[in-house]
Amino acid sequence: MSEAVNPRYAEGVTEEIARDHVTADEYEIILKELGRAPNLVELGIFSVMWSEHCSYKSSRLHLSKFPTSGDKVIYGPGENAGVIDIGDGQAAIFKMESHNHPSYIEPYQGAATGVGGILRDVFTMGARPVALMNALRFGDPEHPKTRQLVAGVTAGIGGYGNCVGVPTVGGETNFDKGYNGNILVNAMAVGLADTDKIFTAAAREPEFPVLYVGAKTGRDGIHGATMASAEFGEGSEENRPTVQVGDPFTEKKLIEACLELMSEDAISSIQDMGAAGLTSSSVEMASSGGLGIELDLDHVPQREENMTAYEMMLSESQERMLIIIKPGREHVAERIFRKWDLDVATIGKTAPHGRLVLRHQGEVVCDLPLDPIGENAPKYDRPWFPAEARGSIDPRELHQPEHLGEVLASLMGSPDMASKRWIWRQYDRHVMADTAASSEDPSDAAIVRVHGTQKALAITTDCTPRYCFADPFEGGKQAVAEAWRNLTAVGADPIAITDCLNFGNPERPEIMGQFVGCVEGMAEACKALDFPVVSGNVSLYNETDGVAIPPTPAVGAVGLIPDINQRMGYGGLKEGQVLLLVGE
Amino acid sequence: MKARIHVYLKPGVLDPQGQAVSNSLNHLGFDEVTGVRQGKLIEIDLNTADAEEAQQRVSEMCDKLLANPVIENYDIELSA
Amino acid sequence: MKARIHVYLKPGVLDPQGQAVSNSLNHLGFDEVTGVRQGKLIEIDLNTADAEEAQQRVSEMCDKLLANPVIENYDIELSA
Amino acid sequence: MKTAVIVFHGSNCDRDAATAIEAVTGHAPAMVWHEETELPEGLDFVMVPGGFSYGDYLRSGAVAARSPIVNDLKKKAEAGVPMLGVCNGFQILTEAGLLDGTLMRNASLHFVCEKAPLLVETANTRFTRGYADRKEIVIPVAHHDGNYFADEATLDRIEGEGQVVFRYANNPNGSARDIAGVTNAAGNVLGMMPHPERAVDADHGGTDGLALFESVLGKLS
Ligand SMILES: Nc1ncnc2c1ncn2[C@@H]1O[C@H](COP(=O)(O)OP(=O)(O)O)[C@@H](O)[C@H]1O
Repeated sequence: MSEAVNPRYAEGVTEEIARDHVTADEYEIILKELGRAPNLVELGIFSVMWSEHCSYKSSRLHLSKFPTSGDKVIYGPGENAGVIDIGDGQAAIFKMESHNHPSYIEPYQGAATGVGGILRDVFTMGARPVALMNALRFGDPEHPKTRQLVAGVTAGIGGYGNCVGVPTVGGETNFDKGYNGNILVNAMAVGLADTDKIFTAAAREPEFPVLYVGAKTGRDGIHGATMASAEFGEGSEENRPTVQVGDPFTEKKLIEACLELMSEDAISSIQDMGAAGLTSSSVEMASSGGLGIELDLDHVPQREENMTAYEMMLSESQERMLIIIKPGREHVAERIFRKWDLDVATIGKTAPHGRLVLRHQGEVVCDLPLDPIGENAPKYDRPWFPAEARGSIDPRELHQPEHLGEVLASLMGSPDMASKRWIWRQYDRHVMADTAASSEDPSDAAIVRVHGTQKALAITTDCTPRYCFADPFEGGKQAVAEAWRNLTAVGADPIAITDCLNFGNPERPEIMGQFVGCVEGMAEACKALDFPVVSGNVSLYNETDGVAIPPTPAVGAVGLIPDINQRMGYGGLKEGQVLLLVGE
Repeated sequence: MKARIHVYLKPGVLDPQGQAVSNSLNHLGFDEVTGVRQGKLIEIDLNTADAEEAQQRVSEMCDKLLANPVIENYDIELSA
Repeated sequence: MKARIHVYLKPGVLDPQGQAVSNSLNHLGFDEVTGVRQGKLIEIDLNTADAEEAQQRVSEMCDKLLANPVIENYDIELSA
Repeated sequence: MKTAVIVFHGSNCDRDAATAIEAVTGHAPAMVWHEETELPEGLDFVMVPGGFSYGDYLRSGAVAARSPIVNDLKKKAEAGVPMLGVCNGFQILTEAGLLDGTLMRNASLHFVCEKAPLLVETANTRFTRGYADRKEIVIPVAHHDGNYFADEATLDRIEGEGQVVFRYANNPNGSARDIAGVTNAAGNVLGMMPHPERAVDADHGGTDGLALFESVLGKLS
């Protein structure tokens, strides 16, 4: 205990409020690091930066088992998205991310903002997004909520992707009662950039201006529990935390404006405001560059009146970016963002001091050293035990069904195997005029031509949670191997994968065991196939009333087809052709 | 009876449509417009004579289908 | 001032959304529902003190942008 | 050949339109920003592309139809310049009063993206002379508000005048009389929900849209 720190709680903070933000142990670490009690704004910043979502505190240790480099890898994990070389000075940039919980609460907006977020991760790095994919897991089709969730999620994915004008070219959809209380909505975006025009987030120089661009900041998605605390009690109903609402129209303008600014010599570094918006973007940019950052919150474009520093730092309003601009080039950004009818404001500067300093209405409301927030965030080696091995089944011991035709028909009619046309018909798969194969085509992977060339990207998402549940290690291996096969089956050279690791509560050793098993299996397959992991995302705590989802490490993979005329599919079969079975 | 229902976004929820309409009105020279919120108007014909019953049933319809309680509020007006 | 505008589909214009809502309500057991029409509710904040002027300007907004005369009618309510 | 594509906030088929035009004419069209007040002089063809101008907020195409450039577009339409509005472009042209009717929410209430079989109702237009009458072609559709509506009298009139150019073989959206594309009375303005610019390339959506561009761009062999 840091008995030395007195008082233990800053003004306006109580033990209960502190506990709403961080665990008791984490609070002790904060006291020790600061030598004083954090105020509410600072506590809010710790809570989001040390959340599972931002800090990967339960998973980081194991994620380091993935192979992440290779000849074709330009940027691996650690950036907003993975970047691979596809020859001719071009790069493919891609990532997959979950938006599970928000999609369960508000399926349309949850799924839509998931798509918006993953697109920003990709265009932040200088890529024009060219394809979207989605991996969906819903509960039992007979469960009373399932229908409405499928409808809302599908409409939300389409509503966002169709409007921004990026084709949604494929995906996967499973139904299992294990997802009744926790659906999974994983979205993947793929973009293209020139290798000499790739942008990263790390701040490079002190005293460079920091620009805020995009939509205004509102009180969207601010953590519910903390809102109940005294400071936010007044105004009750009016100030209630709200679900983030996506605005694909603003995102479309933001894409065009950012790409236009990127073609000028103006940006030093750039980062989207994802979960924990202004906090995570400013902290990550400064700390990965080994610098500090100072912001004046009075200049943040605000959608609502009387927003507090706490609210601005924790808001999850969508369609916003932070840019560190080369000094003297602010006017270029202003011209471009005004042309696209977007907000642009200089809200601060980088600094040499390694601290996050925030001013609001003339007062310093936060002054924190960055290392403990970012680099030195807690990292847990959570206890785990391997999942109980389920013996393999000997097919000869199974009862042989009498009517194989009926079995085939019932398999084909099962929700997982049945046509997903109802879903993908709602996605614009053809916009950008480069889709050579999508959900509707007899092809194991989607195929998207590299605009203006004969090259094409092959893209697939795969995971069979049933296998992962039976044997996490083998299931993890299988997910990677299936993605590899789907790419090779269309004539592509597989290059790299992204992933979205969806699991239950990591504080339970058996769940942690599933996680470790799947990660190790995936890592083994990736090593064997020289198929590095270049980006990814972890979603834990997918459980309700102590029941966890089946372990679901979704894999998104990208390969290159050197000549689009060489692509393969399984359609166009003719009578009399010979079928060959290859492999074991 | 007839019920007229207004469904509006809760305060604080982003209204991109309202925002776009507001900008467009300003561009068209309606400078006096300082904000726009867009909601839904739903008119229902009911085969009910009892106002009290109608009020209660229409509230139920709103809760079950017509409004999304996560982001929307509603009000109901009945007329004969 | 504030203006509240109701935009409705003209009689005779097909309303697929209203139709779908009506069917869903029937499916949910609201058998008393015999018809649904869906329209828009637009609320505008105006930086004007004069009600007469506001009324005239808001009508203009409706004619120029807010309603499509091919399919829609509108009405306006002003409040302080 | 002088051509132009208009770009609004939220247009997203502008690049596809330009690529298709360039593939047929060998020249890139001028990309004209919605805030301009005049289109280039001496245009042979203008395309109003698809997308979600202004997010489709209020009504699809409503806000874009009030943009500065649309005043000049109306003048050029009157002067007989050929113009094509596709999808959101069609919605914008109806909102601007250049074409009859309006596009309402799909009857299914869902966005629909599919390769739609169409009938070329008449080859007697400057846009379709490269097709045979009643030819069936396949052109992708992708829209949420493609349900064509006009009152009966208007429908009778445009049918009578030969202004209905394309009809769905398999109505995907509830359009009145299966109408997929219409012209103005003078025949120089065509609006259609299906995307011919997505059907000019064998590696993408097929080539059934080529003849439309070749017809209007005077490139028939
Ligand atoms: N959520 C989805 N979004 C887009 N396409 C989907 C989705 N779910 C399934 N699909 C598409 O439906 C087709 C069939 O899916 P699936 O049964 O998983 O086939 P496969 O096992 O061959 O990948 C695939 O082309 C896939 O891309």
